[in-house]
Amino acid sequence: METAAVFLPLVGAIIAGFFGRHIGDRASQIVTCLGVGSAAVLSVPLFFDVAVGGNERVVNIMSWINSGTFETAWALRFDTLSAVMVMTVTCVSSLIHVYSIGYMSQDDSKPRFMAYLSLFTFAMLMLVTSDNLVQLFFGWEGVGVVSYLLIGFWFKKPTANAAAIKAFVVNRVGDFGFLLGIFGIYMVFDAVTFDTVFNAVEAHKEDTVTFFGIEGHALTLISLLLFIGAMGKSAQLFLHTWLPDAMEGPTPVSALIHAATMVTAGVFLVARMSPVFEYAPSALEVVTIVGASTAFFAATIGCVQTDIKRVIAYSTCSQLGYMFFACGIGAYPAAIFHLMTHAWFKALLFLGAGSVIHAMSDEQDMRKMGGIWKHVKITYAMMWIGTLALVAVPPFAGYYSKDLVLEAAYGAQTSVGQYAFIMGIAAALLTAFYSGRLLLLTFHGEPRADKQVMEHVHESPLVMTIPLMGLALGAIFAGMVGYDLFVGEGRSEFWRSALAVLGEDPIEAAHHVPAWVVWLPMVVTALGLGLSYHMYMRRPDIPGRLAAQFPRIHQFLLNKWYFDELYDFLFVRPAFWLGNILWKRGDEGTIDRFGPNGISSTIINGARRLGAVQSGYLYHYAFAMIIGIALFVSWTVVGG
Amino acid sequence: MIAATLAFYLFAGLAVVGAVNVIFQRNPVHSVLWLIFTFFNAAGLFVLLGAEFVAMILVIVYVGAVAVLFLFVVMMLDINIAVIREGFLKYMWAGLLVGGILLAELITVFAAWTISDSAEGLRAAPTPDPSAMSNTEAIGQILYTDYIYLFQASGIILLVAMIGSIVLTHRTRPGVRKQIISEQNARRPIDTLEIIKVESGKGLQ
Amino acid sequence: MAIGLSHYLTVSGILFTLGIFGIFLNRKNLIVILMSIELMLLAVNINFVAFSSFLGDLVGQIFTMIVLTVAAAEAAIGLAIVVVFYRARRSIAVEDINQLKG
Amino acid sequence: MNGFVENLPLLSVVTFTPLLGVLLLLTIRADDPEIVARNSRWVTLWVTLGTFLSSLLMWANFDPGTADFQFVEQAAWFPRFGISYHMGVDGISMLFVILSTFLMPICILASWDSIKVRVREYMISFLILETMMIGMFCALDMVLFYVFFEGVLIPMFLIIGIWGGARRVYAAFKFFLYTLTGSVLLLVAILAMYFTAGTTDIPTLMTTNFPFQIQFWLWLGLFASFAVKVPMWPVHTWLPDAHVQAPTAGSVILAGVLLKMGAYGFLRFSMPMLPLASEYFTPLVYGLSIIAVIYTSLVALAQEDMKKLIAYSSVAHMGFVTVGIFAATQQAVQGAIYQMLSHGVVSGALFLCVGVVYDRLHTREISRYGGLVNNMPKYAFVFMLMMLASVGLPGTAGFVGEFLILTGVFQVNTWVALFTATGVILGATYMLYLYRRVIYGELTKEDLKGMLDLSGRETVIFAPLCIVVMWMGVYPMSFLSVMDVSVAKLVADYHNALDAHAAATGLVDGVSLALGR
Amino acid sequence: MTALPNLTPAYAEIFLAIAGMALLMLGVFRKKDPVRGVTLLAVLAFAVAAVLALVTNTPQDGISSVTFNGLFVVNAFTGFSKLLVLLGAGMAMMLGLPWARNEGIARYELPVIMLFSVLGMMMMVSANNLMSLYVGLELQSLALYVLAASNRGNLKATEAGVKYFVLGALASGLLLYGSSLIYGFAGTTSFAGLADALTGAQDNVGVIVGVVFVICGFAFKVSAVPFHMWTPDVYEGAPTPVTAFFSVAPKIAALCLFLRVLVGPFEDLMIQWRQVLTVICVASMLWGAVAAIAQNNIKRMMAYSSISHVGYALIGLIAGTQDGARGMIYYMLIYLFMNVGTFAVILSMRVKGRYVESINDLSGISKTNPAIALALTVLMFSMAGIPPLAGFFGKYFVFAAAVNAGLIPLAVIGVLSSVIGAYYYLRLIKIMYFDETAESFDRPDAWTGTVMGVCALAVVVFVLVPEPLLAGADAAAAALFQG
Repeated sequence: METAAVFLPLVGAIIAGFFGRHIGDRASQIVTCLGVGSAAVLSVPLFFDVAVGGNERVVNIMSWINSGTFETAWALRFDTLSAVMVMTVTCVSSLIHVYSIGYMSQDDSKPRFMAYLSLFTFAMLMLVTSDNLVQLFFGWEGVGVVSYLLIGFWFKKPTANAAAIKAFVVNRVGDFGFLLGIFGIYMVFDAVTFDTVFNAVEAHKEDTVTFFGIEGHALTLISLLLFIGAMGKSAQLFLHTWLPDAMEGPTPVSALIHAATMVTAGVFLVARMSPVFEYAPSALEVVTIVGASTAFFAATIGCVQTDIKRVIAYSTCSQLGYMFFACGIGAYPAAIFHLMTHAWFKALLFLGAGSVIHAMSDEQDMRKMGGIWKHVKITYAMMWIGTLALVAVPPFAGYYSKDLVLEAAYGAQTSVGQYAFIMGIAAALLTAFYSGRLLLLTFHGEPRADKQVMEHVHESPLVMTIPLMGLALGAIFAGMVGYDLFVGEGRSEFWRSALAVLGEDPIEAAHHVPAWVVWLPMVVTALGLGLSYHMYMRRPDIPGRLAAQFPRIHQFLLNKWYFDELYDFLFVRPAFWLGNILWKRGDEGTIDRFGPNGISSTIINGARRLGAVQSGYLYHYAFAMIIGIALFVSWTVVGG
Repeated sequence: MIAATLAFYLFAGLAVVGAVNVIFQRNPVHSVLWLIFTFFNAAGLFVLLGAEFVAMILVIVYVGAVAVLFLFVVMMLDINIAVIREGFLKYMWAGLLVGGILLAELITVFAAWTISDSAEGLRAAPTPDPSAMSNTEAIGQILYTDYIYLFQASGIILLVAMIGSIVLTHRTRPGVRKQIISEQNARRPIDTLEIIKVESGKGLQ
Repeated sequence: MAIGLSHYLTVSGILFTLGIFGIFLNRKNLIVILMSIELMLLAVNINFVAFSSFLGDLVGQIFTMIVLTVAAAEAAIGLAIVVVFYRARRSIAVEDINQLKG
Repeated sequence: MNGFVENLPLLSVVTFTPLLGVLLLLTIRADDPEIVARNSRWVTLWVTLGTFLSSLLMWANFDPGTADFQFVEQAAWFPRFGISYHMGVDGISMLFVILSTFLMPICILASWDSIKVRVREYMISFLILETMMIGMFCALDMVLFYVFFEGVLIPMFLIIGIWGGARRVYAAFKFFLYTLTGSVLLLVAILAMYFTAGTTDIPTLMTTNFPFQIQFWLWLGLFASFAVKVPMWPVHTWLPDAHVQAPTAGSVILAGVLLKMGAYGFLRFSMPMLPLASEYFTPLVYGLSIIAVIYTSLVALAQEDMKKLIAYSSVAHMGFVTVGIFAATQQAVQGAIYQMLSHGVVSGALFLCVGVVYDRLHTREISRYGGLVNNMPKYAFVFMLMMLASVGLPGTAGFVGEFLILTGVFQVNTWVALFTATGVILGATYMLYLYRRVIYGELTKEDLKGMLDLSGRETVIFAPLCIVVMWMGVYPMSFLSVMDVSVAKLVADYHNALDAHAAATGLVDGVSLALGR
Repeated sequence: MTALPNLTPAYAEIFLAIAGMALLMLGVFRKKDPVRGVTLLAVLAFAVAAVLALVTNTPQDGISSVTFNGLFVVNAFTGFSKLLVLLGAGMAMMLGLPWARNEGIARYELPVIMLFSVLGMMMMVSANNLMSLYVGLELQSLALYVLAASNRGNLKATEAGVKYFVLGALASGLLLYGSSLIYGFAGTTSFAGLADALTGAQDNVGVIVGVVFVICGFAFKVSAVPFHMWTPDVYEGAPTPVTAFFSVAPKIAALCLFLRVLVGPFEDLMIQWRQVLTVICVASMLWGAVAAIAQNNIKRMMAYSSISHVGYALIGLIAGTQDGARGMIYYMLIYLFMNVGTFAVILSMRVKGRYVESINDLSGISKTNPAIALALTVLMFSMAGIPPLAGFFGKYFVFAAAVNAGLIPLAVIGVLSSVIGAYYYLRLIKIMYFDETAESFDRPDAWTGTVMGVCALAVVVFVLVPEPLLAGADAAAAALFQG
């Protein structure tokens, strides 16, 4: 059952990918949906068996890389953490599969798309069920590649191709850290299997190592390296630039990858490695700060973006920040809880946005929307549900998880915790604002699209709206249902050893924070929503005037804090420039010029000169002989 | 003793003068004559050294054969008196330098010439007492016995020189009428004579 | 001053050097070069005879005779070559011998 | 295992079967060049397949449980010089033999249509090349090794020069003279070894303790040759030229096997025979390798010629290999060998990919392509797979080697691992960039529109490559377990030698102590 | 009346001398086409002489036997050397026959002269005394002068003759002068005596100068730098079969004699002659390799190539050990086949009945004359020293000797210059295979084809069965150091 749950999507992907052309579009869609769907169906009993029933296990498939003491195997690890992830992933993914049937109905390479989606699901499942770091890395890279493929799915668009490469390369930067982290783990623990590592972590807690000339606490250094990987995948500050660009892919991709699953892999990694992170408090502080900063930073950008998907993308980025700082303060259950709820409502938002785009004839710019709510009522309703969940209005899912995260941050009673709390509150305000802005701009007000488009605005087919409704159910109830299990009183029985917390449990602290801390998020949310209503419904001229008044700030935000430009200037252009220089000046201008070509031309010159010595005149020849003998005789007489 | 010394310097000096002239004479005929002159003086030195047979051979072979050959060729080729061409002096200085160094070194070496201690015992053919046996006889004693190999080999060398010279220079001139005795002897009447019966009244047609 | 071995050797050395000179300083004609070669061989002969005399060994004189014989043969061959060259080139000026080079 | 196989001089059979093929080819008599060409192709294909099968037979009978040389054959050759015909394989060399024999039929198939002139000569060159390559990996005598090592130059020179591209003459000469220059110094080192140790027998030399002073010079001699072959920076410049100008199959063999010869030399000679010098020069190797990885990756980024780009990527990948070898830990060395094997398959396949489009359009300029996925989906898939393997995606062949190397190196020197690992990022960049420019985008160019997807023959070429690439990524143990014991012995011997030396000189060698575990 | 000297050891030479004279007579008195008959008989005579040399030069009693009052010696070394000389000469003569017919220079005297030249070489090789050395040397040289100029109507040939003659005479003058100085010091000309007398003569400048002169004379004969200047011109100018002959027989003979003299009588002066020879050797290797690159005439290129090869062979000599001697003999053995084979190819370069010599005439012949191209390719790779061809092993053996003698720098220079050398050998292959076809060659005649095939095959199969060839060379080297 466990194995089937993981590998069924792969089977679907292979069938659709290799034989899609032969079996046809419809069959490919059915096969992949069946694959993922049955995995989802299987995942539910699995979840109950493993998480609730406490039946943790590791399924060994076969050995993978063994070399000396280095051993990894293909193995599936099922504990609460992976069970939660498997269920979330397969459920969300199967809904998105179904949705894609409708959304991609106009596309002419449907089997390929479906195959990618399934393949992605498989990779994600491998990631979450891995029982060692290397297999985790396999899944990690696997999702990276599939996301590359999916972002670049419309390969004819140059922007899509560029975005795909960017996603992969930026992720690689993160992977670079991740890899080094794995090496560090192996160096310290002589193993990369989770169980072995976690069992030994106590023994190695005081170890120091020297990495890159820095002598330091081993676990801290390792944790930081791993976190670099997590930052890359989860689009945290500095390595976030790929995520908004990734919106070049089809919307279901954005929903699946850039909201629900893949980007959460970083959070998952930190949670998975919590036994190690727990022994590295300074690393955790870094996690908290980065997470908190990202939460705020991404939210600021989200406020000014005009592309509907980009707004949601930045929102994702921001929400991931929440999850990270939750991890950073040790509230792993809260992080995972938020991860889970976020998967539902963010997928819902994306798919809803996709539905809007579908309705608007592939228009993504919110400035060209507005006033369509009457035409797309179901979508409209779904978007509202998603938004309410996102901005954490009770009793929607986000409320349970996000508020808990904030409370935990406050409850941590540390300075970084306070920082996280403040940033989280600020981000919550902004979240409410841009979410409201999104809804208002899209659905309300005067229609800004041209007539032709408006005439074609229509509700999406059932195959798209039903998954929306499914997700909406999750967005509404996931928080309520999961609260007790994940972060309630029974949480330690639920998580068991899957998540480790050293010292005081921050969740416990979160349950005992002052009342104002509990209410504050709701207040700022209301504030944000109100502000957006004010600015975009009542006084639609304000945004323009604000932008005119503070052009710099607006530009700064609009240009995403100029990160792309900075990286372009710092890395991309120098790399190409350097490549060219090294090639033309280095290889051709120096090595070849003075090396082979230089030597050979010297020799050829020498040959000509020797040819000139061979003048053809007898007396020259004789003279050469005489000089020779005179030389040798002199040498003998004088020197010898 | 003095006479011998004087004779040495005379012969040696004249030989050197002759050699210089061989090289620097413009007219090749003169060069040849100077060469003969040098040879005569060298022969004189040989006599002083007690090698009269070799001295005679030198005169006979060189003056009698080689030098005449040279003269013959010089005359046959009818070579004009050459003019000294440009660049000669430039090379001469370089040449003089190298040659001078070489000569100086050789003379230095010769000035302190020593003979191996074992040389005496290693002699293959010690010179017999001149009073007992003349130089010519002594050479004759060994040349055809101990050194028969060299003698024969020299013969082959001369043979090769002969064949070589002929191969190189001999030309069959098509236009020259030569008497070929064998052909004359082999000539038969039937090859050349045709007997024709002349019918009377018609004559030969 | 008694005339010793060194004197003869010096004479031969001078003749030898002159012979060498004749070969590479000569621009006039080939025949003089051949004569220079004869001079070199003469120098060698003087050496041999001188050594023969001072060592009291007849081998030197035998060697001289061989050299003489060979020198004669060499002269013959040399002159023959000069003649064929002259026939082909219509000149025996040393500077005209420069078809082959490089 | 039956007696027949045991009594068979299996290595000689594998090595010289291609030469029999040459004789067969020479017997082809026909007036029509077309018929000669066709017969030559088929004969060569069957011969190479036969060789491959016999090498598989060798694999089947190989005992991975021992580090000793197996299938050993020995016969007198130049007894006066102590040179014998000594053949044998261990876990390190055996897989290279398989790699060579595996790639060869693929090369023949790849040349099926693209080589139109002098087909018979072409096939003869390849068969001779195969003999040389296999022989080199099997040789257990240094002179015998050298004979094969250098002998490779002859067919390769002709292959590049006769059937190569526009600047083939320059490339062929550069290739030949560059590698020859390195190799002759190896020859001198071999001679010096012979006179120090009194033999050229490799197993014997492995147990010989050369004094450090001698090791120092011998190592440099060996290095001169192997570094050029690998190629290491800065003696790599022959490679792009040779690759670009060589015909497709030539590039495949160049990248697939010939580049391995240098690294194999390090493994077979430098490390076990000259451990002290190897350790002494390790920083040099690290430095050059790191430069190679970063420098050539950047250069690859700037390339406008597909083959040149892949050629530069080969240099970078081989930089990983040299780092791995000299890190001298079990993982690093195994990773290096694995990387060589996988690079052999992957870069070979990438060159074949270039060859596919080159056969159709006769240009390798990247800008002349674009949007090929539209009409060549199968091709795009294969290219994608190989590109990802080259990038080192887990689950493909490229990952295992790279990962093991870095794991091993990290244990020894974190800085080196750090810099080397940047190659992972840069590698992804230039490969994806290449892929994007060639495969993705709109199909706008007129002449591209008529291009057909992979033909049946091409599918047959790529299918085994794809399978192997996946297999090597998913279940590397089938290869790793073969070399496991041999590598363990190599590494252990190496460190033992260092320790013994340290003990003898009274110096405590930090590195080897740290690795004593 | 002294007893008749023991003629047994010299049977081969005596036979050859008599055969030469008999053939001369035959040529004179045979009316119709004497050339063919004389040539074939001369080859036959070589074969008989080779057999005789093989039999007589392996003395039953042991090391070597001496006759003619100690002037003449035979042992395994001389036997092997003679074998090489006869082999080279025989093949060159076979190449000459079709050439003479095609060029219309059918003169029966030339094979006879060549035969006498070979006789001179054999006498040289067997010389045991400075005098016998000199007569042998002169016999071969005089014959060679004639051969060089034998195409007397041709300006280039006569010029080659003139140059060769003048410089050759100068060289033999140097050699003689050196001999006289040595004689003057040691009081003897016999090698055995010299070996005695020169023991402890390291300080005597006079005798060392003499040795230097002798070395320079030899250096001329083997065409080593800086006494090599005649080589390119003579190789280019002389008729091609004669060049083929030049490039092997006299060179091998001179080298073998050189070796015998240096490790025999001059052995105790090794430190002195080694310095001089090292300079000569290095200069030869490099000069030959570099200068050949600029050549366009294939014969000229081969001249430089031979200069370079002599440099390699001298490495073995400089080592001065039995290993070195062995290496040098191996080298000459292999060089013999490579060179004769190459000249066979050069003699196949005929376009419409006319011989061509430019390297560019080879362009594209791999298409028109694949067999010739293949043969030349094999030979060129072998010359470049690329395994598994024989040329590699030749180099291997001399470099091995050098390394063994501690002359690693020399070996390094050697291998590097072989890389330079590889360039021009490759250039020929490039022209044949990579360039476009110019004109195809006429079909080579049977003689040339056979020689070419045999040589190319020898170069290829050497790697498989080196033993028979090397066994003889080995015994030869051993004899040299025992005797």
